[in-house]
Amino acid sequence: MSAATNDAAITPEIVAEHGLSPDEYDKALTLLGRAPNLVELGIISVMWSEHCSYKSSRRWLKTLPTEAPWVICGPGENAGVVDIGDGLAAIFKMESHNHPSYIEPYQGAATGVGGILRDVFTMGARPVANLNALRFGSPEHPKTRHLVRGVVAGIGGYGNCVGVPTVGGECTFDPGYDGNILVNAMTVGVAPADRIFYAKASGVGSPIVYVGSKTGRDGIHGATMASASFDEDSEEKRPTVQVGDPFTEKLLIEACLELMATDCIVGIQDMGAAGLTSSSVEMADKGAAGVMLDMDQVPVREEGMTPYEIMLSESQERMLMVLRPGREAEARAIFEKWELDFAVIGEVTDSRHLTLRSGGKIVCDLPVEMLATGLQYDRPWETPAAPAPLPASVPALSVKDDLLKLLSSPDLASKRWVWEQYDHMVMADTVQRPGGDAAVVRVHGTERGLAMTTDCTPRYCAADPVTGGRQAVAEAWRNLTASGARPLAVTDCLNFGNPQRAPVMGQFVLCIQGMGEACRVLDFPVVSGNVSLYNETDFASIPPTPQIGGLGLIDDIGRMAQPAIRAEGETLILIGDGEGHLGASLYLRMATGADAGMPPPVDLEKERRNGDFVRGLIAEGVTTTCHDVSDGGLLVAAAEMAMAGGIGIALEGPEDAGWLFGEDQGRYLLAVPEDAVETVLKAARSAHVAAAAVGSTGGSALTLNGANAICVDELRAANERWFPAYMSGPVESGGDD
Amino acid sequence: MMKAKVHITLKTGVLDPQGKAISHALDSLGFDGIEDVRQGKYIEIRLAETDAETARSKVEAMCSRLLANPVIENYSIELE
Amino acid sequence: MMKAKVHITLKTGVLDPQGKAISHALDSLGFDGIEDVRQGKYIEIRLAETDAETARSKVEAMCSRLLANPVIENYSIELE
Amino acid sequence: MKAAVIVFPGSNCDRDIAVALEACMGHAPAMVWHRDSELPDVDLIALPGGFSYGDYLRSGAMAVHSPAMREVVARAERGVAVLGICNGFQVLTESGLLPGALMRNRDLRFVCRDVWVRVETTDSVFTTGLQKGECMRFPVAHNDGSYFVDDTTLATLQDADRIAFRYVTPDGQVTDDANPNGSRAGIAGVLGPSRNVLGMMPHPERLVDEAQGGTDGRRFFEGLLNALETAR
Ligand SMILES: Nc1ncnc2c1ncn2[C@@H]1O[C@H](COP(=O)(O)OP(=O)(O)O)[C@@H](O)[C@H]1O
Ligand SMILES: [Mg+2]
Repeated sequence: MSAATNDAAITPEIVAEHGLSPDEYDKALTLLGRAPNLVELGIISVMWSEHCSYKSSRRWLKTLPTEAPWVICGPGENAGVVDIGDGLAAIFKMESHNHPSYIEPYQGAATGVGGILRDVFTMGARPVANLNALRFGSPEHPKTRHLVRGVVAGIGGYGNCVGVPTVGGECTFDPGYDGNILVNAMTVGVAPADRIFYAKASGVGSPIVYVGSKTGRDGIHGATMASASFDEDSEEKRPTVQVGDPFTEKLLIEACLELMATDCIVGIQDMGAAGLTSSSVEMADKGAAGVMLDMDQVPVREEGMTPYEIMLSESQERMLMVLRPGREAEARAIFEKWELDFAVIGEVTDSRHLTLRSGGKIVCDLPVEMLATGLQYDRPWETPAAPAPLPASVPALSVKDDLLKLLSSPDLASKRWVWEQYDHMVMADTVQRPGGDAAVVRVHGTERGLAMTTDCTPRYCAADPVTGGRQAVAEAWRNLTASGARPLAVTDCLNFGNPQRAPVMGQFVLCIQGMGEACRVLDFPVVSGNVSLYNETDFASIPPTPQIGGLGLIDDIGRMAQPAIRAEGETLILIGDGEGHLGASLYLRMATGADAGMPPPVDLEKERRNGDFVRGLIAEGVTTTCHDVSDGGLLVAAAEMAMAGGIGIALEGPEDAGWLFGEDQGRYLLAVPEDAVETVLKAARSAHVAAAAVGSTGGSALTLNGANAICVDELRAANERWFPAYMSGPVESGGDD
Repeated sequence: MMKAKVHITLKTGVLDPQGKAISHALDSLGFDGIEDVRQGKYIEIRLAETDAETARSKVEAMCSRLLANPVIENYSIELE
Repeated sequence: MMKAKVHITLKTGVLDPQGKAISHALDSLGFDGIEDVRQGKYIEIRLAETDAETARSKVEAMCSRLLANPVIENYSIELE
Repeated sequence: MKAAVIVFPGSNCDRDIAVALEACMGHAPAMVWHRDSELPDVDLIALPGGFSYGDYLRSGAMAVHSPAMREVVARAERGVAVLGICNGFQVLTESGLLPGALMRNRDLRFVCRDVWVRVETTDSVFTTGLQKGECMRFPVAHNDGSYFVDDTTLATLQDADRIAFRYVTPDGQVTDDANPNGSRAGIAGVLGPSRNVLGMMPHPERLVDEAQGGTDGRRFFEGLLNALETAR
C-alpha cells in the first residue's frame, strides 16, 4: 500500500466494510482524538471484533469460577495451566474453527488443529493429545457427507503429521447445524511446572522476533479485500481460506521447545486468528509496554504486500517472541537448524503504543490500551421459549428393536470410522484409546495418567439452558470419574447464535449460569476457553452448544477403569437413581421423531456424592470396569459395556421405557466380582449413594430378565454399521485428498 | 472415445506446502536457480464420447462438482 | 526465466486407487460413459535459466533424482 | 549392543522407538540428526515412523537424500541391521535398499488400528527369535502403506523367502479384510536381498508394555536384540 492509499479518507462505507458500527467508529475517533488511517482502521476493527474483544460475552465469562489450589494459570493466557504433580503441569485449551470448516472442511479443520496446538506449545508445553468435538447437520442434508469427510480428514491430516495423538472427541448430527457446523478442537500438553511461558513483552529495547512460516495474503477479510485499492492488479478474487502446513508446525514445535529449554525468551505468543495484530497488541498489553515493528522486516510470501495485509494476514504456523537482548544469534541458530524463518522485526518500547514502520515511515501509531481493552456490551437477553411438551403417548416399547435402532442411529453409532483416521497411539502413551468414556494418556515416564473428554448435550441446552449448562459440565466430570480420574479443570468452547437476538443471548447467559453452578459444586474450575458467536444462517441459530473439555488426573494407571466387561460372573451395579426421565432423550427422539420435554434435572450435590463414591471404589481396586450412563440410558450403557468387552450381560429390571432408556443424571454402571457386591452396597448406603445390583456378566448375549436376547456380535454389527454405510454414499464438491 | 486431460492447480496466493517443500528439497540437492515450485494434480479421463462439445461440458461439470475444490483450486481442461 | 511443466503419471499396471475412487464417485454422481480415470501429479517449476537445453537437463535430473519414483512412475517435461 | 535412531525433520515416532529400544536393551540408542554424515558404530540402525518432510511429494522421498541416509545405505551394504518402521519402510523403498513402493491406502483413508501379522520367515536377525507361522498383534497408522511390487519382483521375494510378515486374521488367514491397506499379497514387511534390512508398516514399538494394551512388540524387539547380541 502506498502512503497515499493509507492516507485516503475513511468513508462510512469503509468503516462498514470493516464491521464497525457507526457508534463504534465514533468511539474510536474519541479515544484516538483523530481519524485513523486505513492500517489503523483495520487493526482497530480486528481488535474490536467479537472474536478478539469478547465484547458480548466478557461480562458473563467473568462469573465462571476459575480458581482451585491446583490451578497455576486460569483464563487470560493462551491456555489454562494446572498442576499434575511430579513438578509437571498440564496446559490445555479448546477452540472453534466453525466457519472456516464449513467453507473448506479439510483446510478449515486442519488449521483449527494447528491453531490450538500453538496455543498450548506457546506456553512451553509439549502437546500430548488432541480431541475434537464435531457437530454436523442432518445426515440427509446434501452437504453433510462432504463436510464430515473433509473435516475428519483434515483433523487427521494435521494431527497425524505433527505426531500428536488424537484420542477423543464427539461427533453428532442435528438439522440445527445444517448451515453452521461446529468444529471445536482441544489440545492438552505437558510442561515442567516451573517453566511456563507467558505472552508478555517487557524490557525496553528487547528484540521482537518472528519465527515460522512466511506471511501471505491468507484469510484477509473479504470485506476489506473488496476495496480495490489494496490489490489493484489482482486478476482473480483471492481466496480467504488458509491452508495448513503441518510439517512446518511440527518443526515449529520442536524448535520452540528447544529454544524454551534455554533462557533466551522473555515472552512468546502464537499468531492466532488476528495474526500479527493481536499477538503484538496482547504482548504489549500484558507487559504494560509498547511495540515498534518494522513491516519491511516481516518475512513475506508474496511480493508487494502492504502493511495492512501483513498486519491482518491469518497465515498459519507463525509465532512472535520477545528475546533477551543479545540472545538473537543463539535463537536464530535453533530456528535455522529446523529450517524455519527467523527475523527480528522490531523491539519493545515504553510508549505503550503499537507503532508500525514501513519504508521508513510510520504507518500506524495506536495506543495499546485502546486496542486491548476493546469494547464491552451488556446485551439484552431473555429466557428462551420453553420446549414442546412431552407427547401424550409414545409408541409401545419393543426392547430389542428399540435398542438396535438406537445403537445404529447417527448419534449413538460407533465413531470408529472417524477415530481410525486419527493416529491415536503416536507418542506411545495412549493407555485408553478412543471409544470409551475418557481417553487416558500416560504422563511420559511416569505412572500417572491424564484423562480427557469433551462433552455437551445441545438438545438439553436448547430445551433448558441452565440445566444444559450444568449437564455439560457434569457429564465431563462424570466421564473423567468413570476412568478413575480426579477431575481437575475445564476448558470450554461456547458456540452460540447471534447475540444481538435476546433469546440467543438468553441461551448464552443461562448456559453460563448452569456451567458456573456445576463448576462450583464439583470443584472443577474453568481455566481456558473460547467463544464462537454468530453461528446463524438465514436467521436460524444453532442449538446452544457450550462445549466442555474436561481434564483429570489418575495417580496410578494400574488402577484405571474402563467400560469393557472383562470377566464373566461379575455383578453389574447401578450407582445413582432417577425416575426414568424421558424428556429430551434420544429414545424419545427415535420413537417420535422430535425432541420434546425438559431435560433430566442435574442434582449437583448428588452428582458429586455419586462420583466421589465411584472414584473411591476404583482407587481402592474394587472395580476396573465402569461406564457412565448418559445418552440412550441404562440399556445403551449396558450394551456398550458388553460390546467393548465381548462378553454378555444379563440385565434385570422393569421393562419400562423410563428405566431402560431414561437419561437420569449422575449414574454409573460398575462390574464387580461377586464377593465384593455386599461391601459395595453397604458402603454406598453409608455414603448416601443409591446403588443396586441390576444384572450379571457372562455368555455371549445381552438379555433382559432372561429374554430379549441379542448377541453381542449383533449389537456390534448394528453399532458399527451406520457410519461406514453412510459415508459410502455419493459426495459432491471437490477437493478430496 | 475421447481423452480429457485435467489440470488442477492452486489459486494464486494459496499456500502450497508441498511445492514449498519440494523447492526446499531441490535446493538442498544442490539445484540452483529455483524460483518457485507449485504442485497440482493431473487427471486423465477416458470417455465413451465422440462429440467434443458434449465431452467438454461433461468434464466441466465433473470438475466443478467433484474434481476441483472451487474454494482454493482452479482447473483447466484439454480434450484429445 | 523459464517455466518447466512436469507431469508425473503412474506406470501402466500400477494400481491407482485415487483414479479408481474418482471414477467411482463420478459414476455415483450420475456421469456415464467413464471408461477410465488415472490421477497423476503436475508440478510447475520456475527456473532462473535462459538456455532451454540447460533447463531441460536440469529438470530431467530433478525428475530422476527426486520428483518421480521410477518403480511406479513415468514423467514428462515441457518447457516454456 | 548399540543402536541408533535416525531423526528426520517430521519424524514423529523417533521417541517411541527409542523408548522401546531402551526398555529392551537397558540403555538408550543414539539419536542421529539427518544432517549428520557420521554414524556411531552400531549394531542396529532404526528409521522411525512419522512424516519426514511432511510426506510431501511422496512419503519418504525427500528423506533419502539426507547425509545420514547416505551413510545408512553404506552401512546396510556392509551388513549392519537396518530396521525401517512405517515412514522408515517408505524411506527404505525410496532409497532402493528394499524393492517396491508404498502407495496410498486402498480406501484412501489414513488407518490407525491394531492388525494381526503372521511371521513368514525366521531366517533373519529380525525374526529368528519368533516362530514361523505365529501371529502377532501390532498397531498400524499410515496413509501410504499399500505395498506395491511388480510380478517379477514379487516372485523373487517369494522364492528367496524375503517376505517377513503378512497381514492376517487373528487365526492366521490372509484375507482382504485383514489387509488394512491393499498391500500386494498381504505383505506387511519385507527383507532386503542380504536379509539385514527389514521394512515393515506395523509399529511394534507401540506395544511394548501392558499399559499400552499388549506386549507383542516387546517380543519382537527382544528377539531382534538377542539375535544381534549373539551375532556380535
Ligand atoms: N468461554 C471462555 N471461558 C473461559 N475463558 C475464556 C473463554 N473464552 C475465552 N477465554 C479466555 O480468554 C482468553 C482469550 O481467548 P482467545 O482470544 O480465544 O485466545 P487466543 O488468542 O489464544 O486464541 C484466553 O485466555 C481464553 O482462555
Ligand atoms: Mg493464542
